[in-house]
Formats: sequence, C-alpha cells, structure tokens
Amino acid sequence: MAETRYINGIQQALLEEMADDSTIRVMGEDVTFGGPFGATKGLVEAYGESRVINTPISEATIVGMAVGAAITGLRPVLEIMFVDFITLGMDQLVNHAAKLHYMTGGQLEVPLTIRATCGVGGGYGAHHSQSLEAWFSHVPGLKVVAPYTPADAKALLKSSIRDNNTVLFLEHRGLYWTRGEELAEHEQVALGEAVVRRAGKDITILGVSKMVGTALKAAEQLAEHGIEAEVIDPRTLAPLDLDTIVSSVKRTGHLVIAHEAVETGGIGAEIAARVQEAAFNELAAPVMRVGAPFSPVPTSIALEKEFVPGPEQVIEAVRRSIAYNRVA
Amino acid sequence: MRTLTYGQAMVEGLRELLESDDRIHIMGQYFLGLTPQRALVGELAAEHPDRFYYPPIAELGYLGTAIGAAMTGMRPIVDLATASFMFQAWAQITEEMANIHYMSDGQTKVPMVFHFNHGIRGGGAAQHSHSPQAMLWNTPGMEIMLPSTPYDVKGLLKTAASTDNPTAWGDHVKLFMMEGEVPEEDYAIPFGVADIKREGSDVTIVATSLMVQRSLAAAGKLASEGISVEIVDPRTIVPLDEAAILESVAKTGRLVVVDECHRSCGVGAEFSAIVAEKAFGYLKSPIRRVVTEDVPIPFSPPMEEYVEPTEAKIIQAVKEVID
Amino acid sequence: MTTSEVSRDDLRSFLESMWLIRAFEEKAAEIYARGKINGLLHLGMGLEGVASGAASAMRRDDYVFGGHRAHAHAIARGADITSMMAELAGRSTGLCGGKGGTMHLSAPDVGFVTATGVVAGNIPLALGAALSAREAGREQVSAAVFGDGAGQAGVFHESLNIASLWKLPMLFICENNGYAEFSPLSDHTLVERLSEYAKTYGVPRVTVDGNDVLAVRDAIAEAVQRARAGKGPSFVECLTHRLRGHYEGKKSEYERSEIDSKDVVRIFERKLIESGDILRDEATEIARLARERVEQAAKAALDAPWPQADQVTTQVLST
Amino acid sequence: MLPKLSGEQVLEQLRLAIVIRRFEEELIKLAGSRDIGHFHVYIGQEMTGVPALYLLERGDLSFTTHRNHGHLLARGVPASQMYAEILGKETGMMGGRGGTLHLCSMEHGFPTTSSAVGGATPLATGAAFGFQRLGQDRVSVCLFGDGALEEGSWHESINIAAMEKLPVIYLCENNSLEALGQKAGEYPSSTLAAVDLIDLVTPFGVPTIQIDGCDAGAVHAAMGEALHRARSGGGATFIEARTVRWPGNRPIWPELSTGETNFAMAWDSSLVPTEYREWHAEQDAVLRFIREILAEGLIEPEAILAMDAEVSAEMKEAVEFALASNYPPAAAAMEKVLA
Repeated sequence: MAETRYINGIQQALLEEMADDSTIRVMGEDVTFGGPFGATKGLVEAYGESRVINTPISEATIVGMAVGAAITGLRPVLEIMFVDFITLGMDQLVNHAAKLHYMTGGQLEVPLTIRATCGVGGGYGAHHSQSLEAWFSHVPGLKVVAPYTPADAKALLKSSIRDNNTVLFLEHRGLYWTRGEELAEHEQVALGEAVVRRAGKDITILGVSKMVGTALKAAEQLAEHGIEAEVIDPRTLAPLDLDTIVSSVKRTGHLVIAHEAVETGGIGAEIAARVQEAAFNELAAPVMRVGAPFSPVPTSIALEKEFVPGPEQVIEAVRRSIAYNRVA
Repeated sequence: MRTLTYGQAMVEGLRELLESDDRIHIMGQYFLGLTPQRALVGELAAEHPDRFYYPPIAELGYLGTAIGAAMTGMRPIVDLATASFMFQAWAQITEEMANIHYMSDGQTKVPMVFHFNHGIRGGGAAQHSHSPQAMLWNTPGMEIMLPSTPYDVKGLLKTAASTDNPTAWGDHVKLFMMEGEVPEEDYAIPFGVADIKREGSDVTIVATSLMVQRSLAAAGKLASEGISVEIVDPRTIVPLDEAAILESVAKTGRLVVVDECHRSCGVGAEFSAIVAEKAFGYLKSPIRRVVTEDVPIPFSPPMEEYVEPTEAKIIQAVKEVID
Repeated sequence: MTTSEVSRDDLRSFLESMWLIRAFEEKAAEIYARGKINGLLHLGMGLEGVASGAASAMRRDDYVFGGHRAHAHAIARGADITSMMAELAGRSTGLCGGKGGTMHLSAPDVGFVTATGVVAGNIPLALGAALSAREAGREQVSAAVFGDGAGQAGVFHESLNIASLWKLPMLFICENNGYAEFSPLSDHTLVERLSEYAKTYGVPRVTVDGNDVLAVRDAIAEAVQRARAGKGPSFVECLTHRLRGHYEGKKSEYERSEIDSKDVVRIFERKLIESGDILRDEATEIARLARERVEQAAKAALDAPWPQADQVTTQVLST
Repeated sequence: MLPKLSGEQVLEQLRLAIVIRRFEEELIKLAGSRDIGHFHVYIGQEMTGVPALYLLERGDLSFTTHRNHGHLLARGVPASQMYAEILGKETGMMGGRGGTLHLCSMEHGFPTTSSAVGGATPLATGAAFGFQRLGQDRVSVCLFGDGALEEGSWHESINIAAMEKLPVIYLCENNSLEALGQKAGEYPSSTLAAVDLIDLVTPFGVPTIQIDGCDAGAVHAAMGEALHRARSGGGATFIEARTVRWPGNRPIWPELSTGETNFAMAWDSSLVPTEYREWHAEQDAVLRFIREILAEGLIEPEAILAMDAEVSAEMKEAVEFALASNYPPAAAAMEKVLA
C-alpha cells in the first residue's frame, strides 16, 4: 500500500470532509497560509476564504466563537496553533463547550473539533511543548483523541469532525513528518477504540501518541531478550477503551503505561487506577507508569532528552515489572 | 484550647500575616465566599484599607497582575472566589505563574498565594462547582494546599505565605462554619506532612478538604459496626507526603480514596496510581475511588447528590474493600 | 417617549410582556425565600423594558445569548414560563430537565439559545452564532446580552474586534445598570459608557434609556436592520436600574422610595394611562392576569417530579 | 532626529544597535548550520529598543516578548550568555531551561519573557502595582507587538493600570506592515478593527504617544515623557512605535535575505544593492541613525567601521563560547521546579 505522512493524513481528512459537508468551517490563526506546519495547506484554494477563516490572536474568543457557531448549525474545525495556547480559551472550553449539551438538558449540541499541536521537540520550551491531555480527559463532556499513525490521523480526524461533541484532536509535532501506510478507501476508525499495535504474551505496554513508537522500539529490544510485549495504542483517551486494555492485561499480568505528559495527574494515573480495580487478581505486578518528570518542559535539547522518556525507561519499567514477586 | 470556626481561623491567619509582613497585600474579598462568615473578611479589610485591592471582573488581568507584583517584591494573596472562574485566568496560572521560576533558572521567584473556593456548594450547577485541583496538580510549578480543619487552614496559610513559591489554596465553602480547636500562640504547619485524622487498622481512607470531614463521619458509623478506619489527610498534594499514605496502606492493606474531583484524571486517580504502584504487595483488595462522577455538575438537588461523594458511598466502598 | 406611531395593541402587548416578566420574577423571589429554589438567583426586575423592547424588534429565528440575569429575555422571547419555573426549582419538567437551573436556561425553539454563569462568557458564543447566521444566509441576527461588568473582560474586547472585522450580524446589547456584581461600575473602570469601546472598533453605537421600552425597541430595530442588510454589528447600550440586589438575599442598592421612579414597568404603565392608550382598570387586569398565569406555572412547576437519578449521567455527550 | 543626549551617549547607543544587528545576523547564520528551534530576531527595530531602554534606571523592569534579543542586549546582557541560552547550554542565563522564548536576566531587569502573545501584559502591570503599593520609585515597561492588542489580557491590564494610576509604560512596537497575515495595503492590521492602535487606549483615558519607531530621537523623547509621568505619580502611558518589518522577518523562520549589513552603505550610496534598495536606502533604522550621527559630525566613518569590526569579533567569540560550552547535565531537568 502507498505511504503517506501524518501531516498529509490530517490535510487529506480536512479536504475530504469539507467536500462532503458544507457546514464545516476551518478556523484559526494563519490557517489560510497552511498554519505553521502545513496542515491546512490547499484548503483555501479549494474552498475559499469563506470556509477557511483566519482569526485574530484572540484564543479566548475564537474558542467561544467556534462553540457558538457549532450550536447554531456550523461544524467548525478550529486550529489552536499550540495546545499550550488553549489555556487562554480554557473558560470557553471547560465552562461552555464541554457543558452546553448537558446543562441544556440535551437541547444543544456542540459539533466542534479543536486541533492542536502538542509535544516536546526542537527546543520550543515551556510554552510550546506541553502534553495536556489529562486536563481535557478530566473534563466531562469532551472527547480526546491522540492518533499515532498517518492513517489514524486521517481516519480519526474524520470521525472527530463527524462527531456531535467537542473533540480535542491532539497532534504530536514530532509525528508530522513520520511516514506510514495510507488509509484504505472507505476505511473508518471510530472514536473510543484502541488498537493492538504488536501482539505479545509477557507484558502489556500502553503508549500515548508518539510514545506508541517508543513502546514499539522498547518491545523490539525486549524481544531480543525473549520478552514478548504487547503494545496498545488507545488512540482515544476519552472515552477510553478500557476493555481492550484490561483483556490484554488479564492475559499478560503486567502493564506499563508510557506517556510524554507529566506523570503526576496524567492520563496514566487514570488508566492505572482503573486497571488495578478491573484486573486486581490477574496483575502479577504493580502497574508501572513512565511519564515526564514533575517539571515544566525545558528548552535545552540536552534537558529535553531527560524530560521525554525513551525506550530505555520503558524497558527499565518492564524489567521491574517482570522481576516483581507478588507475595499476596 | 479555644474553639474557632474555619472562617475565623482563616481570617485570623490573614490578619496576622498582614500585621507581620508589609509585603503582603490582598486582592479580592470572597475568601469566605458569599457565606455569612464573609463579614469577617470585611472587618479585616476595614482594618487594613490600604492593603486590600478590589479588582474588576477580569480574572486573567488581575491574577496576572498579582503574579507580576509577586515577581517584583510584593507577596500578594489573591482571591479568585469561585474555582470555576479560574479557567478565565488559566493561561496566567499555568503558563506564567507555574513556569517562571523554572524558565528563569530560579532567578525570578513568584511568592504568591491564590485562593479559590472549590466543590459542590449546593445549586452551583456546572459553572460554579468545580474542583480544579487535579488539573493544577498536573501542572508542575506550584504548591497546592487543601485544608480540612480550622487548625489546618491557619497553619498551612502561614507556611504558604512564607515560601517563595506560588501556592494554590483551595477551600470548600461547606467547611467555613465548622468549629475546631486553634491555639492562641503562633504556629505554622509545614507542607508535605500528612495528618492522620483518625487512626484505624482495617481500611485506609485518603482524602482532602471537605472529604476528610465526610470520611470522618463515615468512619464514626463504621466504627459502630466494628470496622476500624484510618484517615490520612495529606493536607498538601504538592508536596505530597507519599510515605504517610504508603505506611498506612502497609498497615491496613486496603485503600479507599475519597475525592471531590471528577473521576477521570482526578486527584483520586493519582492517589490510587501511586499506591497501586508503590504498595501493591500490601494490597489485599483493589483500591476503590469514591469520587464525583464524570458529568458536569447538575443543578437539580437530587441529581447533585447523586453525583457527589456521599457518606453512604464512602461506607459502601469501605465495606466493599473489606469483602 | 412617543407612543403615537405605535398601535394600541402593540402598546398593550408590551405592557403584558413586561408584567409577565415582573410577575415571574416576583414569584421566583417568593419561592426562593421559601427555600424551594437552590443556588444563586439573579432577578431582572428593572430590565423588563430592555427585554420586551429587544424581543419585539427581533424574529423568532434570531439568536439571543443571556448571562446570569436572563429570565426577562427568555420570557420576552416566549419561553414557556412553567418550564422555566420548573428549571429554577430543579424539576424534571424544567427547560433543561433540572441540569441547568436559573443561570443556564435554554429555549432554542424561541431563539433563546443559552445563558452563561460566567460574566462575558456568552459574548463569544453569540459571535459564533452570528457567524452561523451569516453563513446560513437567512438574514438572522445574533445578540449577546450582558451587563456593564462584562466590559472589563478581555473576551468582550476580542469579540468587538472580530465582529467588526468580519462584519457579523451581531448585536451587543449592554444593560448598563451601573453595578458590576456588587460594586459600582466606577470601582471597576474609569469608562462610564461601554459604548465608548464600540467606537474604537468602528462599531455603530447608541445609548438609550432602558426605562423607555419604545426607545429600546427603535434602537434594536435599527441595529437589526443593519445586521440583516449585511452591514455588520451594532452596539446598543441601555441604561437601566437593577431594582433588586445582585442576587436574592442581597439588599437593593436603592431605597424603597427611589424605586418607584426608576421602575420601568410602573413608568410605562403610568405613561399609557396618562396618554389614554389604556384604562387604569385594563392595566390592573393585565397585571392580575400575568400574576395568575405565573401562579399556575409555579404550582405546576413545584408539583412536577424531581428528575430521575439515572438522568444524571445522560447527555454528558451527545450521540 | 538624534536623541537629546551627549555625543558620547549617542555613540554608546550606536554601539548597542550594532551589537544587536550583528548578534542577530550571527544567530541566523548559526541556525543555518544547526537546529536551534524556533526564534525571532530584532533586526530593524534596534532604534526603538535601544533608546527606549537606555533611559531606564537600575531597579526598573522590562517585560518582553518572543522578539526579545534586542531588548536584553540593549540593557547589557552579555551576548555570550544569550547565545549559550539559545543553544541550551549550561552557561546560558537560565542553564538551558528557558531558551530564546523565555530569556530572563534579573540582574538586567528582565524577570521573564512570556512567549504567549499578550502573556506579559498582566505581569508588567502587576510589577507596577507592586512598585506603587510598596512605595518604590520604580517603573515597569511592557514591550509587545501589535498582535498582543488582539488579546483580551491587554484590555484587562490597561483597565487596571488606568484605574490605579500605575507606573507602567506600554510600549507597542508595531511592525505589522507587510507581516504574515496582513492583507496588502491595510494598516495597522487586518486582524484589528481599530483604525489606529492608539484608538484602543482612548476609552481608558491613558495618555498615548504615536511615534516613528525608527526615529531614535522621537523614541527618546516619548520614553522620557512617559518615564517622567510614571515616576511623578501620573500613571501609565501607551506608546505606539511604528517600525518597519525587516524583509528577513517575513517568512516564519528568519532569513538573512538582505545579507549581512554593510554599515558603509550609510555614507556610500554606491554600495546599496538594487535588491532591497528601499530597505537599505530608507527603512533600515540603524543606517538612518548612522547618517544622522555623521551629519552631526559626532564620529568619522572609519571609526564606525572600527567599532563594527570590534563588535563583530565579540559576537564571533560569543558564538564560539556558546558552542564550546557544555550542555547541562540532563538530570538538571528535574531541578528548580519550585523555589
């Protein structure tokens, strides 16, 4: 099958969905120029400036505005250049987008997709590198999607746009230029479905976003030492496909969760809390978490390396898990 | 020892701080929410009119103003009133306040305290009932205190105002009328030291803020059924006294986490994950969480009660972990 | 106030609308005092003129977004008062099934889209609806109704800027009552008239007496016409009086003796009687009927069942 | 027009301007050979930053934006430390924790850089609030681009500054002409509906001054007035300095499109190339400053070249220093989260 890049998957999804649904509006800062990474390239040529709309640098208002448009008939796809900037639109996101459906007793729907770049890489520093999925997953009424492959980026963006809820669609900057198989025609991926990226019987490793790659690398190295790891990519973090995770853990008895966000209060905590409850008897060892340390994102490339866990840290956690001797 | 209400202890702490340190100024006046106790704050403001500042409804602007003032010599104590409004100031809190010290390699310090009233207060509905402490906990760069008694609020506040870090201070409106012993003499409670609010041997409960009181009530009832509950109140979650929690679980072998944040990625999730990882071998049964359900807080009273952690739910969870 | 160009029927229906709002708010206050309504209740006594005037100048398919003090606009738009009262009381028959309450009323079928408890939070939402309206091409307009306290919020400025840049069919309806929450506006800003900001962004603006329902109607009608014609946003600042405190349980900023001269409903009623457009008895009857309707609505609302517990977890996400 | 200062002081400003120009040029060259992440240069705005900050006193603070290098250099932060920080080395001012987007040097009056557009306006306002309430004779200067005026935080801040008569100066460097996102012919900006940026300030009652940001004398005079107001309890001032966007700043990543500056172009027009002629002949504020200095006879052209040679050598040395410096130990990533 033909290969494509992650960024092209996103661009393709936007082009195709806009063709199918005239209510879609792509909005954001500099979107008519393709945005900083080219995700919205070609949209304005295809659909004109009435459907591809540059906004001022007014995050608080453009988030709210997208919500207002969504509850009155449009289907906006808003680009927040870096997920860090959504902090400025947090009130509109948390107090309005997430709640309007519920507060109005289901009278309003908010079919809104917010795309945002996240993740560490290239020395962008503390205001342009965060992974904030735990915040969004903590807010009832939001869906949170974090694709890893180019095909998933395309398929899940299409599903997100078609969803009648506010979806945070998190694109890791370090994945934009990665290659992978193209999405097959008519293939769809529903929100809320995890996928097993690598089958294995000895331990389950769950990776979030770019950390799926880290988990796969770790799994390869572990295989050389006779440890067969199963690697799960949850793809959607809210709602979470707990069944796939738990059934894997019930087979392997071990779980390591790897994400790039700060470990404390991260999505890994939630997964660990749920798995220990759902598979307490089957767990042969404690659920291990591998996440970023409790610090802002540093800028120096040397410090970045320490901040983002690599395959070594995952392998180390796997070894601790396998070596664990459960007495009880 | 004399007895004070939570509100009295808090205001006494603020008064002593204003009197002892000229750099401390107060922005905002809803430390005690809109409860009858709020008159105490009014009295304090009347005593120190030049040290109080009443900001416009511009959370982003005035919280940032406090940060800037803190960076340059003042020690502001800012009140954001209802925690839900914190989201309007979110960029200044999470991007500026929390990062500045680290980004500047420690050159610039942000010695400030910001106060919020969190939690389900009754009829607050979805936009006035937040407990945002879990989201703050996922943001390195600030200390977080969540007192549960009159003694704790005053003692923790003293420490918060004396450190060079920003401190997030969350109170629960339903605690303000609660009475408790508070010594006359000056004292401070160090951060990162948990308090065992009740000793017990069968089950550990970890809880903060109002949930400590609710857990104590539940523990009292459980005791009459012969179940002995130990209640660990970390008091601050940054820094967190992990050792105290783990020691208690090592002793009881069972844990119930009681927390008012929403379930997913809540403070309760982190407590659970820490214990599941570091005290796994001691656990006789899975950790249960008694938390607010993953729905926006509904307005209608019976619905509100349905989603929040109640005494009955705590009792049930404790019984489950014993079975 | 001129009444000459308005038909007697129209004048009469203004008075009916205003009395209905007043009666509703009085009843809500009474029920709240009895502890049958939870939360913070922000009443709109004094805003009847703005609400009725605005509603009369707008179409049913126009959008209105309210703030925390928005009952009046919902009623003026034609929201069902029984469902409203049931929502205030947290009952299953409420507009939002008990999930929203007083601050989050929603009646989209009459164009009252939603209300927010966050000061100025509704302004960007209305802006988005204005974008939808323009795109739909049905000459709808979208209005955000807010108090003077919103003027100090950043989103207010951001929204004015965008509405102007994009020429959106948007109405900024400001109810300037001189109080931001508890404090006088002068404690919050040096800017007395929020419409000053509109000037900066080139948004046409007008300041009217909010106690003059016909003046409000005319100003809104002009703004609506401009919006429908594709000429962009307008700013209508209505100078009003908040006759009750910030919310129930707080004292009014006005003395009892002052209130009568500032009360828009009484002012309008007196005017109509003096001009002979209505008889005193008719006016009394309108007020009585309004109270009777509200009485029935309140009874039905309080008799309605509480929501089922299993409703709590529904509608978090739409399907 | 030259600032009303002694000849010696004017020449000191010239040196600072050349430092900034050469610093940024070296940085762009450095970025061509290695990945140093996203950065923004101050070329073309030197004659705003240098004279504006020249008047500050010890204890005054400046809050700046992502386009911050020029501001720090203008107040004397060593280039070597700045390069090191931008490269993420342990010899940088913040040991690699902040990088270009968050440069900070408390010693020189820069408490932090916020790279969120509009992020610093409340902070600068707050610093002024602290100065006032603590009775300190200090001034806070908030430096930002026109984009910050699109953020609500700015409106919230200036409202508070106006109410409280705070000693703060909002210095807006408007370089929006021909910026990315602008439609041809629209000024100040197609993303801001105000006809004039200072119109945004008018309702708040804060005095405004609009100047040509390439005119060092005008910047000097405006800042002098604003500082006097702030120090005498008269409150805030808003200055709009209209600068020209350097052609190399038009793409997302800076490019040395106009080449390394040959300062001799200031007095020898035969050296001006046809490409970017308008820039060199009219818009480049440093060349204009040099022409004004020469017209006053404050210095000979040869001495300017000598000054430039000295500065250029310093910059090369500073780059070498940074390149030769070590990266911080990785585990330092965990430190200094809290005080």
